[in-house]
Amino acid sequence: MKDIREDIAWAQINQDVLKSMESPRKLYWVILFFAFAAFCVGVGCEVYQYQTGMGVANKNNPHAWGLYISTFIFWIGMSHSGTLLSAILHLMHADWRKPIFRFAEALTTFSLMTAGLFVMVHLGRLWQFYYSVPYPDERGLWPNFQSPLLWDAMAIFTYLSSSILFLYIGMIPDLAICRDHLHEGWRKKLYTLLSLGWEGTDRQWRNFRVTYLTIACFLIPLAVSVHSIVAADFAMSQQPGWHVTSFPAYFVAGALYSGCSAIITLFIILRYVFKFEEYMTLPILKKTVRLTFAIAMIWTYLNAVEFASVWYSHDQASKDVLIQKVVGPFAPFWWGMIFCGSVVPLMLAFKRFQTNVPVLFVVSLLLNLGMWLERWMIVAPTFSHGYYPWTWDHDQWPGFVQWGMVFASFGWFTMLFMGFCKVFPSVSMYEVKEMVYHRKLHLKNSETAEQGAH
Amino acid sequence: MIDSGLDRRDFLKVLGWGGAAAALSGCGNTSIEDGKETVVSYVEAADYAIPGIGVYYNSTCAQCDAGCSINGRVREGRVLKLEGNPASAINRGKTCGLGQAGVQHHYNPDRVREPMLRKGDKFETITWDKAYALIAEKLNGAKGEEVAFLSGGVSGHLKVLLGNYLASIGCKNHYVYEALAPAVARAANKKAYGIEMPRFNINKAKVVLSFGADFLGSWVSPVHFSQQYAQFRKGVDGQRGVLIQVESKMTLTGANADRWVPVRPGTEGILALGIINELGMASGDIAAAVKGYDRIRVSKETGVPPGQIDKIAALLKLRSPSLVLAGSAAEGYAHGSQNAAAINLLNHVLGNVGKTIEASSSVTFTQMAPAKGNTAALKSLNDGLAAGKYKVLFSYAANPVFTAPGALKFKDNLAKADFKVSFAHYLDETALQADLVLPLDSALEDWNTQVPEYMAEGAQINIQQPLMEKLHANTRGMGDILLALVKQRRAEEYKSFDDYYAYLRAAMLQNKGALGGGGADDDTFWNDTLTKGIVKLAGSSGALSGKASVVGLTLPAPSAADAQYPLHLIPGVTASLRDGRHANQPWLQESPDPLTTIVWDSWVEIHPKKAAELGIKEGDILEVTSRSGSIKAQAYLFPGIHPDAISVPLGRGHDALGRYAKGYGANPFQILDAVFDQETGELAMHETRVKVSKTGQCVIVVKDEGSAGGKQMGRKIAVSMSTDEVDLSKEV
Amino acid sequence: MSQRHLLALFNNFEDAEAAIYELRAADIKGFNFDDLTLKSPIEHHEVESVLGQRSANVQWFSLGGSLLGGLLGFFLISGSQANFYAQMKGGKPIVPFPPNFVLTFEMCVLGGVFITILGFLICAGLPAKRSPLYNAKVSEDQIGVLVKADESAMAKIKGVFLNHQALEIQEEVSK
Amino acid sequence: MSVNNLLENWAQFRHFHPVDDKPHDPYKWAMSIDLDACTGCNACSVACYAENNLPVVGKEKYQHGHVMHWIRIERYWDESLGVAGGGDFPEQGAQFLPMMCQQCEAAPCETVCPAAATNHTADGLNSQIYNRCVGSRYCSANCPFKVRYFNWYDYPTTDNVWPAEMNQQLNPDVTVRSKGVMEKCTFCVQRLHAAKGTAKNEGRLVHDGDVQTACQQACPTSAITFGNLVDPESKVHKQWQSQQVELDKDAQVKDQKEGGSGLRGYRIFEELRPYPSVMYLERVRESAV
Repeated sequence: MKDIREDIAWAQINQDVLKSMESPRKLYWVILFFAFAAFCVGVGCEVYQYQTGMGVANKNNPHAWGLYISTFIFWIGMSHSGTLLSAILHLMHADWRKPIFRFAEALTTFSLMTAGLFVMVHLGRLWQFYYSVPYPDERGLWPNFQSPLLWDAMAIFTYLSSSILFLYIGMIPDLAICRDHLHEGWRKKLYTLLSLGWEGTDRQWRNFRVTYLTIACFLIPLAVSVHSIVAADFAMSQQPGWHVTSFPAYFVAGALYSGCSAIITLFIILRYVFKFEEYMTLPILKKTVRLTFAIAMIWTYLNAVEFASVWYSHDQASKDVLIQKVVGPFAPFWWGMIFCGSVVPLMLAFKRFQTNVPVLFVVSLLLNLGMWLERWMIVAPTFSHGYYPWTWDHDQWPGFVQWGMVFASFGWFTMLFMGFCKVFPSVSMYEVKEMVYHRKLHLKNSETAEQGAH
Repeated sequence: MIDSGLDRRDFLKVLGWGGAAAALSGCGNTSIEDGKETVVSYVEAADYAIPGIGVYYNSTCAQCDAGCSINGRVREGRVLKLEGNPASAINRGKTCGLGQAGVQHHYNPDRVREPMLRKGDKFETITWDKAYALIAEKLNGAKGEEVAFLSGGVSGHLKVLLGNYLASIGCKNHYVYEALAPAVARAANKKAYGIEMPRFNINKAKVVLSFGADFLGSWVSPVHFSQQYAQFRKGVDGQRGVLIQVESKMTLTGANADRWVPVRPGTEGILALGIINELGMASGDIAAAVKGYDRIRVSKETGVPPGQIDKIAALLKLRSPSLVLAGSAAEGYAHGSQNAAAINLLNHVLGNVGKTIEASSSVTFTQMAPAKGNTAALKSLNDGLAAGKYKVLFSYAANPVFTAPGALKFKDNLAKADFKVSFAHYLDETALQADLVLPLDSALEDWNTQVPEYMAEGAQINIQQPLMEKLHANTRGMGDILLALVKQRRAEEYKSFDDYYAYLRAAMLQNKGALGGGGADDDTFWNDTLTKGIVKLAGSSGALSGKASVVGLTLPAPSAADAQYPLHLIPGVTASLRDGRHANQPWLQESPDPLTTIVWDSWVEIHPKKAAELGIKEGDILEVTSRSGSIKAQAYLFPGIHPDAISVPLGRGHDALGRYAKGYGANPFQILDAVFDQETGELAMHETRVKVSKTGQCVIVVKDEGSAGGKQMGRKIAVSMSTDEVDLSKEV
Repeated sequence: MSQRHLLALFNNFEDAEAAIYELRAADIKGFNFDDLTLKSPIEHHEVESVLGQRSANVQWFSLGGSLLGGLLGFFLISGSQANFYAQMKGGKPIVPFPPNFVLTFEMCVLGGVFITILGFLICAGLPAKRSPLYNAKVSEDQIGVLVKADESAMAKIKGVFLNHQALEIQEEVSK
Repeated sequence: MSVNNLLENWAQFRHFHPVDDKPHDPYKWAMSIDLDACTGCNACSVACYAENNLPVVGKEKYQHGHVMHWIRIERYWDESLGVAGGGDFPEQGAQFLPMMCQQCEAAPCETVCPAAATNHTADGLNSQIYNRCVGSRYCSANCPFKVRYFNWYDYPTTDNVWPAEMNQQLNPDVTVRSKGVMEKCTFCVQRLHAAKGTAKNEGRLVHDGDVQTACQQACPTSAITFGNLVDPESKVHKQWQSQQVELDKDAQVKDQKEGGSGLRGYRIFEELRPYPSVMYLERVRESAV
């Protein structure tokens, strides 16, 4: 099977994609509605928490962070998919990424926005969040640049703004298509504005290519640094179970992993909702699945490395935390993480599952669950079982406000993401055209070569 | 400022007049925000009230009877914090947690604020004049012997005035009741040493062998003993003092012992005699009396291994002087006095009397000497009430409805008195049963003198003075009330005293020569006395007169197992809650019990082995049933308790008192059997037998201890070394 | 002499390429080859072989931007650390290197990306006014060749386009 | 200006503390706690509530771990108790440990605060600036002793925390903290300020004994000693010196001695290099019984 049909007409591509922006299946609205409802739950929780205090989330001393930070890492991790597909695979000339990188980039942008929300939700004094923004206040105070949280803020700001720019720049030719082919109305005005007068001239294309490549080059180390810094939030601290050298690599692998599985999930949803069967083809899904499988195995390996290095370290406190994860009150979740993260992906190794959409949908959801559990299992056990035995606390579990907020974050993300897919082309038209064009050229060349051989 | 033409004086005036204008336009007090705050003009503030600067006043802590002197920090007319007064020989500038919480007694939101008269099931507010008239009326209708006055321990001029008042109404029934007083010890000490409360020099002892005396927690004068204990640990001649604690339930003192010896409940006396026998230092009839107590028998009866008895005896022999203390845990039995006698005998045998046990000074004015509370008084009162002897009952500083053993049915008997007057800080369980409730000033706004029962060095009279203005307009000092009442009968004698302050001042000045103010003029002496907060007296030092004697010393065999109620109930006395009168002070509720770290609730201490046997785990709600009733509380697995015993702390389980006390925990007083010490008639608090059963409910125990329990997981947090590894002489 | 625009649309890139080759070879008077612009729905970098190396200078912006960002980052952070109360934290130096390097790196990337985008806009001449001749087909599936030439050359150029199966030729209305 | 400042004072900005830095001068507040004297009576903790306006959170919030005791008394049993081969009874009693902020010289909490709300002061305290705190709780997460307490609720407005009258007891020298900020033991910094002010007015330094922390003042056994570690006349200095515990070491020389040094002084988690300012003196138990 082919990634994409070479004989697909370019006008057809325009038409199909533009149609997605106007008339998706009904399911789209159902999803949007439920996403909004979930988001409202979170707004309610936040209002309650903001008014009453963080205590309502059932956090305490020592459980100072809980699900907010776990879910924050989860969303940050998910954002790495976009960079992987658009930047890394772009540099590697893997052209099968072309129909799916746009939504992957959107995934990056919106999951970062969701993650950013958790930073805010987490703050005890949200109304003073600007104290950690780097500007000198009226007394000449700056934030503390030594804090990994500040690096986080800086890295996420850089990553978010770069991702948005990357997404936008990559979309300009498509915006021009929208401008040219959509009916009059506010959207046309919007696209006219956003497409910056793009006409596809050779000069524009030439600079576009260089720019796109350069930003891709910036984005790759940036993405790695972002999740390394999130890992540094933990690794730079002194706590048992966190102070682990392999954390940055482990986090980055986990990030790519969760990003890939999220792509599979969204791939399947978008394919159905926007009728993209022609572009988001099963062979592309298969490639994504194989990539996911490979990353899952890397993650499993790094997980094992982390456990082994703790186990052989003579650091009794860290060992205790590990034992606590395996057999303590967190054991069901920890084993759930191992099952979802390391066992379930083994299914992806079987060819017959690699293109089985229902199975993949379920598997990708399980992988995501596993990755969420992974983040929780990084954060919570160290709090419950830290250096100081007197303050060990195995009885404190996240309250409904925390769960509500986690639930709502999925709603918020889905809302933004689905909104984006309706307003902007979620399949890159010009890149699909390029793909089709190059495939055709390639086909022609090989046919010529074959004839020559005869 | 200058531009606007407003100078500083005008500015202050504006502030002052602002308040005044509001007062003129409104009515009564100057108030803003619907009376939430009062504008006080500092322009006319008293000299000492400098905004931002704290002033300190000496007074006396009234949270327990130990008589610690305190030093209150007052700022802007509000008392903020209590510290110890360094000049006092009793506490030398130190305080306990209970004492610290004194301010919460004063500022307590649940204090009674108005005199209240019962109308059916409810109280209604009346005026003081009406209240006094009502008392006079009721007393006119009753003969002297039909009136009873129940009080806690009182001393000083309040006691004098109370005595005079009772005499004026012909009442001879003054019951001085303290639920947790060392009354058996007093009697036993009197017999053994000739003095009820001799001076115990813990700091001079090289070994302290304590039979259930929680002198660091709640026994007699804990702050004083704690300081002695610190010196004792530093050691005499560089030799660190050794503390051995024998008891069935670990107390705070037991937790600090070098060796904590769990003993079968009630066999403390047997162990004491066994040690005397093992020492082999006694002669004559003592030797003969203890002869039968060989180590094997004693070990069998007490459950203490023979080797342990050997070691204790050897140590006592080796290191002298030592000090043996008999505490309430050893005395709370029907044979409590016998136990105490056996234990005190040990001091004689070891030759400690006169060295670590010395005669104490006492105040020569016997009229002011403390009226010592006990539980025998409760029994007499209860009997009288049951017989319907009393028409009028006054109660002050005692809450017998809460603290009387359930078996006495005190609440029912109380109802037989026609007219009950309660002088109360809170609407406690007893006040709720009263017909007339009269609100008292807190100890931080009242005048008094206090004579401590346990004199640390020389004799002293403590001065209690107001640290700030009254918080509530309609509360009265107990002295003022008594003065008003006594004036009803003897107006002529007391007419020159407008209030209790005047009475007190006159009384002190009258005798200033004896109080060390010989040469000074009245005002100087008075101000000096108030400044110091303590009057140190020459006092009289009685001689120790008791002799070692075994006459009448017979110890019963250890009690047989009770099939129906197999466990001993040990009512736990905690340092902060004691008999529960201060349970409405939130700091005390939230201050973890030192041993279990539990807060805000009661618990049942049970040994882990026993718990395993009964299938009990931490947090199970247990029903503890005695012959007299049952209570429910959460289980806490506690290694520091004899497996044959359980312990439930006293002080919680109020169904009145206030928002911080009501509904928290269970009250073990309710299930105590009415068993009394055969000699003194004191309530034998440890004689109650119980059984426990699981109710099936389970809760998370609210405590400070984390999920690791009391384990350090080898992390070297609280480190310990033994005496042979340490060289204390190098220390500063 | 007045110049006019002319836009030819081709069905595929080969036709357009051939037309451009011919235009270059023809050396028509009044037509400068540099005034020829190719408009396409996708990028055809093969076009460079016809149009010649036209410069793309965005990467220099990237270099400058990241250097600027990095330097700004380091000195902003170190300077603020030194000027702010100078209270120690955690026993680490007032100006600690590891955190500052991390932030310098982030600033370096931030500066790089932002200035690259700026460079792109400058180099690509965006945002641009719409050129006088444009056809929506160019963003769909056809290749457009836009030339600017003297009126005199128009006919010749048109001829070349028509030779190469131009689907449509639009001419600027004369002024 | 800032680059100039940076370059001119470069060496000063690159000092590590306390290992290659000069000690605090003229003040370095430190403590020593004698665990052999501590009886676990909790007076210090209640005194701290009284002095520092600590809220009483009530039973329900206590259960959820929201208690605010800046100084807590921990009660440990012997490790052998109740395990196979160990005894059934705590024959050596319990072991009590008062734990409060250790005012680390190289505090792990300080580096991680994003808002710079916690800093090392010139007199050697680990300060917490309530109104700068944004409530990220990273400091608490990174504290090995877990002695930082977060305001999970707005206690001043919570029912029955400081009801009418009770609020009159609040110490005006100490801020009442609102929800969302971190707090912890300050070594009674308000008392230190007052003492320093008085001393300055009199043109001298604070003498030993001029100032006591609330816990120290209450402690019935005087187990807590507090003072200026760089003042050779202070008791705390003498104690640290006689115990051979050095502030800037992560392992004490005396502990390398074979057979033990016979000294009791130690600091908790010294090996994590926070350089705590609180020295504990080991509990002693008699070997003869």
